[in-house]
Amino acid sequence: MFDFSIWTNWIDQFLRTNLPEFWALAIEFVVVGVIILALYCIIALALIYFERKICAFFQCRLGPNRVGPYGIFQSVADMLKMLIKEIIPINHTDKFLFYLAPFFVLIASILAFGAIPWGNGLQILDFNIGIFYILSVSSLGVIGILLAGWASNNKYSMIGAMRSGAQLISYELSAGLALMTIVVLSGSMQLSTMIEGQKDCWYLFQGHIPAVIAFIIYLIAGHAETNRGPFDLPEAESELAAGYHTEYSGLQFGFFYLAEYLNMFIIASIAATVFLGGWMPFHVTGLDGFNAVMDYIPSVIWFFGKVVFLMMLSLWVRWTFPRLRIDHLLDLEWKYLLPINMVNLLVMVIVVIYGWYF
Amino acid sequence: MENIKELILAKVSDAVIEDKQYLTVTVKPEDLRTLAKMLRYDEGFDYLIQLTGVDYGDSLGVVYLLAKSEDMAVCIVIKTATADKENPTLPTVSDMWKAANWNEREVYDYFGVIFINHPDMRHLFLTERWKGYPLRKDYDAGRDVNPLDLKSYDMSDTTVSYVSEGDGIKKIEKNLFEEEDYVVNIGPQHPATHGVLHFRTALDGEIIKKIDANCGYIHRGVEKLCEGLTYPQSLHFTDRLDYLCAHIYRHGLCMCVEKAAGIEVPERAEVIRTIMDELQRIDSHLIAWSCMCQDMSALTAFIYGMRDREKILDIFEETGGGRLIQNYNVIGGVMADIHPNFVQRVKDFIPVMRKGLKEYHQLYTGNVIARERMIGVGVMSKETAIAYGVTGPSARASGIHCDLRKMAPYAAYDKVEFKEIIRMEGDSMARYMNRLDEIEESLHIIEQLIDNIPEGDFCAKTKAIIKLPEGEYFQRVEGGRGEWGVYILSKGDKTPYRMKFRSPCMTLVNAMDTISRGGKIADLITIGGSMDYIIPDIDR
Amino acid sequence: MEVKDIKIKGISYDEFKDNDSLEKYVEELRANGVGIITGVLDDIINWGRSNSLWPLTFATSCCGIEFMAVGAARYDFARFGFEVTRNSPRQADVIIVAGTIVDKMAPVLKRLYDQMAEPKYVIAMGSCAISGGPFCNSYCVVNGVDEFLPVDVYVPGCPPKPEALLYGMMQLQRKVKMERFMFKDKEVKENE
Amino acid sequence: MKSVYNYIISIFKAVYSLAQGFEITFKEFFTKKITEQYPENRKTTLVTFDRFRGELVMPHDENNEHACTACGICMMNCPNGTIKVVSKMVEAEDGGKPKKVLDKYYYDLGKCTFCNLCVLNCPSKAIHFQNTFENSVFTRSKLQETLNKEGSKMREKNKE
Repeated sequence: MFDFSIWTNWIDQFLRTNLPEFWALAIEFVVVGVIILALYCIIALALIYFERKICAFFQCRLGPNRVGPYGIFQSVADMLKMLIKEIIPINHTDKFLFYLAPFFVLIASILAFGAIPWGNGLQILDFNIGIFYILSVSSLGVIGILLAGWASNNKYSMIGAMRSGAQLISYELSAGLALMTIVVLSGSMQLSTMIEGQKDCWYLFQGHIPAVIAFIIYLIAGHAETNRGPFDLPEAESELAAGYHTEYSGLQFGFFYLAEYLNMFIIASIAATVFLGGWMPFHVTGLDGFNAVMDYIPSVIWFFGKVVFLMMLSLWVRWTFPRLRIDHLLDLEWKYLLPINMVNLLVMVIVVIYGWYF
Repeated sequence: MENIKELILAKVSDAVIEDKQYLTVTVKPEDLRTLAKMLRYDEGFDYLIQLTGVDYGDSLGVVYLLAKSEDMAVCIVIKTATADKENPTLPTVSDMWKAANWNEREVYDYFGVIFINHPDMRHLFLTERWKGYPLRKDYDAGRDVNPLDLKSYDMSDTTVSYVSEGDGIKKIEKNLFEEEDYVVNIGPQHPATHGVLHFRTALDGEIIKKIDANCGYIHRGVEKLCEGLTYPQSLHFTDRLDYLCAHIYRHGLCMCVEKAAGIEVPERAEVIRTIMDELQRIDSHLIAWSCMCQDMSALTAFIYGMRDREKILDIFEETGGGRLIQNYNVIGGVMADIHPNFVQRVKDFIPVMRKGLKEYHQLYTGNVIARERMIGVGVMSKETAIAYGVTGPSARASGIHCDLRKMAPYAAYDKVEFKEIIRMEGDSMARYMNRLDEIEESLHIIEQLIDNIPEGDFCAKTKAIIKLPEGEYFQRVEGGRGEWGVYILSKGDKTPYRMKFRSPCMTLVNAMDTISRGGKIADLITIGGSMDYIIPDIDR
Repeated sequence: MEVKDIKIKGISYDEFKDNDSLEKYVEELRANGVGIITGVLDDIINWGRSNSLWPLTFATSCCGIEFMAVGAARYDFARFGFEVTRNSPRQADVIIVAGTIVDKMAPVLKRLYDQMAEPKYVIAMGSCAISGGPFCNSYCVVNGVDEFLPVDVYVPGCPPKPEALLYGMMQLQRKVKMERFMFKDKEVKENE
Repeated sequence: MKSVYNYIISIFKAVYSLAQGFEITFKEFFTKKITEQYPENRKTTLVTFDRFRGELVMPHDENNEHACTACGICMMNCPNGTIKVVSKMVEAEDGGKPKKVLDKYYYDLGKCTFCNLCVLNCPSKAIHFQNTFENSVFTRSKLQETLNKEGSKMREKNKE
């Protein structure tokens, strides 16, 4: 397995030997920041195109195919348009909060984005409480949504924001507990350690039944956290026009739009990292030849492959089901997911204590 | 019916009873309520089908068409008129038939007749600033009286009612909403109102406390326009009322004129009309299904419905020359003979639709989320449905037998056998299922007719200028959303003196407030989808 | 850049109707001292704008159903990049006036148009929106939305076929490509 | 105990119903798409039915002659004044009675409702609906057409 840390360490060494530590660090920070932002944009644009195409295929139509070959430049065109679109100043809004809200949403997703392990040795932030960090920063986004709804001074936005608050806070619990189940199994909260732990067998298989249940619950709760259908109540197009971002135009709306897609990516990549071994290839104990072939595929490809697979699942759900009603949404969380999750956590603890895992 | 005549005369001695198309009773305004009470509570005429205002020249009158919920074919007509054209007043019947509520407001809009004791005498279609009463014969339709005003005005939050007190009439104003109500505007531009309807919804959190529906955002004055046009010319308006039932509505008006003028329609035309009607019904129900799915955010289901509908549109376009609005029926038959490919295309379509239906059930009907959102939501009891005069699939979901194709067969409906779909639950799910089941029945009807289109003319020879003999003519047909009716008052000219269309959707929207109270905002959308109203049909 | 250089996939310049109006429009812009599309940057931006015209979900009557049909599988305006119909006027680029506009609705439509963010376009779809259509003699129907909105493209039909609407959208694309970005010449139109 | 049983059963039922939906969309993902690619298919697979009414035309033959007698029946039949027939009186060449001939046949495409009454009632079959639909323009005045061509004449009956 190629370790990208050879490169990164080399750059680090090179800078530190030639520059004072302050400057070396400063350059590294800037470079990393630029890389994150660039990746963020590219991934979001790719995802928008990806979703439109997939959605079209589910709906027996073709999707974008006139802008560039197969329409691949469609989202670029959208971005260009969004960039120059007028941002309407609106009377009777809380100006400061109104302009702050999209940044909040964006920053929350960028913060979580920074902690994702992309490949072997390619990880910007590797805390010893990595999972905890991701959970906490990704839930910051709800503040942005609440602010947007509140500051817009629009009744649709207000209802959307209130729904969003209720929804995100409830589903945060399930997502957290589902990840906690795997933390029990792995014994660590550090993402890199968790990936190392899946060298021989992914946690999904190691933890068998309780891990599978946790995986499914995490997918549901994570999907709900991204505010995408069938859990798109804060936007609820047919009820609330455009929900919390009704009053936003131009680039500000673009921020919400980007963050929505990136959140989907982040949820998928966390699920891939925690349950499916992140960039770790698929290994079967005993079959050394097979494992060697698997190792030959670069780790980044493994990571993206898993993420794309999980996102396909998410889109499949999105384009198949009708939207839930707010009380059913909360019922699902508090009456089904949470109790099952708690029992599941207990089962996992027992499994780990008795060593009944692979 | 003889029995009824005696009963009426015993109650109201100076009533004038005539045997016309339906039994017609003319009474003075002060006797109206006595007669109405008797017919409503003793004789079981619990359906107010139509309420039409008429300007007779020297007096302003109202024509009521009543029916029985037990047998929709039994009808009676009440007529009354007031000679006072300055301050015309008539007693309200909106306490007996809730359906009269909006209809009387419509009459107030058109003729300025004030209904005493009516709870909410606001304008329905026109704005509060409108001058004059457009359907009065002396109204000058010039735009200088009511110029286009682009300023946005606040809407009035008070309801007005007029109560007779001693000799005079007292005006009472009430607030529509309470002080602390959180009122959300759903519409006029809103994705889920199926057009430009305006619900002002008072909310308590997510729970709906009250809905005040506002219409008239697409009030085009069709009835006034008809008065200036000949019968063949006025046909093209019916297509544009409920554009999803274009063919059925046009069929209704054609039949009314044909009956009045004594035109014999060839059998071939009758069968073609029936087949087209049923195709149109499938089309209409498919849109209803798709839009309901879209309202509940299942976009994929929406697109599947639209996909299968395109096949019907191809059939229409090939034979009738238009996709949505075909202009295919003409007085005396149909405009052109069926296209040579017609039969084959219809035959190919039937299995495709059957397969599609199976798919819809699998994708959507069984889906736990959809079921949870539809079952028990927006329950419309039988009594509510009758009181508001709701007909069509929505009423049949509340257990009312009201299919005019069965009750009062027209065209070729007496030659085919089909089931009337009745459900008892009255919730959104029942309305939804009724529509899908009716598609199945329509396919069954088409199957019986498609191989048996008789040879012959497709259109009867008619005179160049069609004049109807003096009199009143009613015709009722079963549209996609309920009973559509046309009332023509002719004075023997080539143009009608008064033409009125009975809108099935108006009753549906009128009932929305009652059935969606206590539900959530999301339920309002679901109920709206399951009721499936078309706004231009209401506003005319 | 000359008018003839504007290319739309699938239809050549000469096959389009009403090219002279487009040429006239360009000349008017020039006469008013506006440099027409000068740089590569403008070209790129116009390419982006013309390929991402998001319509507002707005429909009053029959034409609305055909608008829905254009969005559905058989005609699929997603292929052009028009697929993201926005329910909020703030995020829409083009308003397709589909259906009759009556006196009571006109202020609402005007307000919707005012709520949209620049650059914004108007398509009048169907006879009713162009001239009042079947109802043009009525006492409360607006005889054409161009009485109070600057209409960019007229799509005749009652209702127009879905293909006709797509054709109209392509006409609009051509017009968008003519303009210098950040400058929507409304004044010129009002002078007409 | 019963309630617990129901609880578990309800979960499985729900999952089953969702799986049914998945099945449909999954199948659809791989079936052939039905989209007609409009501008690309203009010359190949695009079908516009003959009877489709796209715009009113007045056919002229090779001698630039039409069949319209300027009787104005179409104008009378039109429900909303889409058609305007302007006629003029022309002195007959042989000095006989002056004859009414067509001067201008105005037709407003932007107003037409395509009800077909004009064509149905035309006694001389001078007009018909054509199935072209690509009529979008930038200016409204472009939709007001004059159907008779410049310098066209009425076709003489005896020529046929």
